[in-house]
Amino acid sequence: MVKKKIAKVLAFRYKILAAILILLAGGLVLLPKYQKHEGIKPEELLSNTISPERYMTTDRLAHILINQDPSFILIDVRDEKSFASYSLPNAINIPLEKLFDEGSDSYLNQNQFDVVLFSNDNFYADQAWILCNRLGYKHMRVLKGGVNEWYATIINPLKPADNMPVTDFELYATRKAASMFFGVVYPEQVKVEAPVIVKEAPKKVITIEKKKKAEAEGGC
Amino acid sequence: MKELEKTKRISIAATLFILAVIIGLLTYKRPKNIYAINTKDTLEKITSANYFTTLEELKNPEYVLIDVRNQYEFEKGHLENAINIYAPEILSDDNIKVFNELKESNKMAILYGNNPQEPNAPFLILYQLGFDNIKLLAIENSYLQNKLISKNTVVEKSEADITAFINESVKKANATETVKKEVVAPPKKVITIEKKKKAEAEGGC
Amino acid sequence: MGPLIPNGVIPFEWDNIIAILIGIAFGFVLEASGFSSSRKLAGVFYGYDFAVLKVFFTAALVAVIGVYYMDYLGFLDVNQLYVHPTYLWGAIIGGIIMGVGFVAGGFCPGTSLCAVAIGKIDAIVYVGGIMVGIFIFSELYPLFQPIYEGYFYGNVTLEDSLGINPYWFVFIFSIIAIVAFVISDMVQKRVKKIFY
Amino acid sequence: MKKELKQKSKHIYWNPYYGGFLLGILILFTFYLTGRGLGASGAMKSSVVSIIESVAPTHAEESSYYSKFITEDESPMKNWLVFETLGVLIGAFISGGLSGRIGWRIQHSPKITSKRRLVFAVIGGVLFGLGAQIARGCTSGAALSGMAVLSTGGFITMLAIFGSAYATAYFFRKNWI
Repeated sequence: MVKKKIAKVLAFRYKILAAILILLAGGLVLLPKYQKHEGIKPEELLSNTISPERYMTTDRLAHILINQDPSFILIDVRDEKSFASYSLPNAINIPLEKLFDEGSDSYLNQNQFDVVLFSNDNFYADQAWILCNRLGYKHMRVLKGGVNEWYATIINPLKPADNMPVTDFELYATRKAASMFFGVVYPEQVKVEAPVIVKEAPKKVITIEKKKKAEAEGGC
Repeated sequence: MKELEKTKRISIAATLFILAVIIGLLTYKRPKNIYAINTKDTLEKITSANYFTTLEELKNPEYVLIDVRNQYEFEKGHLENAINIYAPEILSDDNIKVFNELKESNKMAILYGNNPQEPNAPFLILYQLGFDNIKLLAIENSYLQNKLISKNTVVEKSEADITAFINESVKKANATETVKKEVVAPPKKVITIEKKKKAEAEGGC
Repeated sequence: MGPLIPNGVIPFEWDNIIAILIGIAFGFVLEASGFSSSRKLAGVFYGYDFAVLKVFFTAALVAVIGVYYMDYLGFLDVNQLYVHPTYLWGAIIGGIIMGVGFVAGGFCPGTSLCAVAIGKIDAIVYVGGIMVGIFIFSELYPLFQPIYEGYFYGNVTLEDSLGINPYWFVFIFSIIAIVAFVISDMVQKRVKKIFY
Repeated sequence: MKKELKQKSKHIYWNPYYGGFLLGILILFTFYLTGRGLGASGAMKSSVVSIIESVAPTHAEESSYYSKFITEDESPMKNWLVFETLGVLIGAFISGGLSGRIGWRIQHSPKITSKRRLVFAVIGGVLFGLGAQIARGCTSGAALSGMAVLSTGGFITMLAIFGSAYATAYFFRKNWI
């Protein structure tokens, strides 16, 4: 009799285990399906966004463009129309809607070039930056103030009034020189042959497959 | 039979113990904020939806104003009955609780700051965390004898047509030959060899 | 936090130490569940002891349910895990040869190591055989190359290749497993008991 | 009485579901920690490669298969799977010791001689070694770890192994039953 009772208890126990298994496996199906939580943690993303050093000033950008620094890619996130009307020299146009399309991914998701995002102001550029930063793309910066700032400081620099400190005058001079570089011609300018901006943009972005520190070997 | 009985009891106890520990760990140490939508959907949503409001629309009873500036500026002057949540602390527990309450009572949280750029980051992060009841107040705040003046602004308005300015400056300088500004072709094709993801986990038998 | 070591939560140097610890647990569980005796292993094919079937499916189920729950709760990111690559004909032909080897020899590499640890000479000979098999494969590699390299479908999961919702598949898989357990119990009662 | 009890406990194995549950938790833990599954035949491949490399380095360099696993800075033995296999040996020894199953012997069905058992063990080993390399994984590596992440390759390998094993079980029945 005892053996039969134990056998019954044994069988009963297996039924419970089977029920638990089905419950757990089924539970997964019933849980509300929500989008994959990809990217870095929200807290991290917030701290990256708040930190100011992700911005790049227009003066530094002008300096980079004049020295034809090859390690920079400019990405204009405005729509095609405003890109056609004016954009920074050899900038690439990736409208915000097409940020994650096939073609644009190779520009964003590479760690060989520093990327500078810009739009009219830095509103849409910030949004693009946040989405890219969430996916962990590196070396991304936003042009502070965007094209409007670019216009106000480089293309049409404000002539400082007389009582301003001398540094403002030097800044104005450099900015004026920069604007000449970008094609603005001043009346009193001696007839100088405008330098033709022939700078081949980086044609081939080759990402050398870098050996990651935490590369876990594997395979059987 | 006794030996078999002993191992059976140990195995049941061990199984239940391990299950309890794991379920306890998983439910206890759950990361707090988890994204609700991935980046592609966020992009589609923010490029299609209109998440801006203006001062006139604030009369809507469902709107709750949230000021993302720091404490000092908030004291200096803020829109009436606005709650002050400083942007860097937006993800702290009690602030998230505030947004949860707003979401349950389906009120619309309106974020505003000194200019539209300021609430942009908190707005986008909260939006990705699943709070879609959030809008931005596109206003420009300024102080006149420390009285707050806010006026509506259009985001991303192009200040000036730069090419027109350049060409006009060229004409003005009545230089003879026109400055031919090459439009440098953007790089045609960027070839990236299949990039290994961050610390790709290798494995296998 | 996802897989801890690749994400750098645990420094990479711990990898090998963890490997040994996991190996010890793996060996202990395999041996204690009786996988060091080849006759118990072969029982699954002749019906007198379905231990292999039960352990194998329970382990796979517990692991799959665990992985997807942790993925759901945000502890583990499934995309970062190593997914065994799918070489279609390589898997089929290799699997068939392994199946025959399993029935003939009574072990698979993991269980043969357990048997070696407790002093089974046939297991030692079996491991020697595996090494010879690997040697043959490497010498005749050009012959096997088309199968080994060909028909590569990437590190693909069932979700990608069949487009099914993984949660539903896990649920159906667990039902199939429980049905298999019940059938194996019935078969085991009917088959002649063998003492080993 | 103690000797007799010890003798009896030699054949007391864990309840398979319990063993499977622990193994499942272990695989889950391995994936959580290292992002990869378990494995076994990989270690044997590394040992074969290192033996060949030490015996005939030139041959090892030229042959297209060995060169895949030979890296200048580290010997092929310094590999995750080799450490794991070391652990398996230790773990099995501990478990065997606890339940008194340690001892040199050849386990075979009473009907066949131990010589025949060894011959079939070699044949089985060679076949398994060959198959494991072609399928790039064995039952614990490709099938078990593969199934834990629902990898199509893992399922195909598992079905192929158990399918062909059941199909050819009839021919080897004299060895076991």
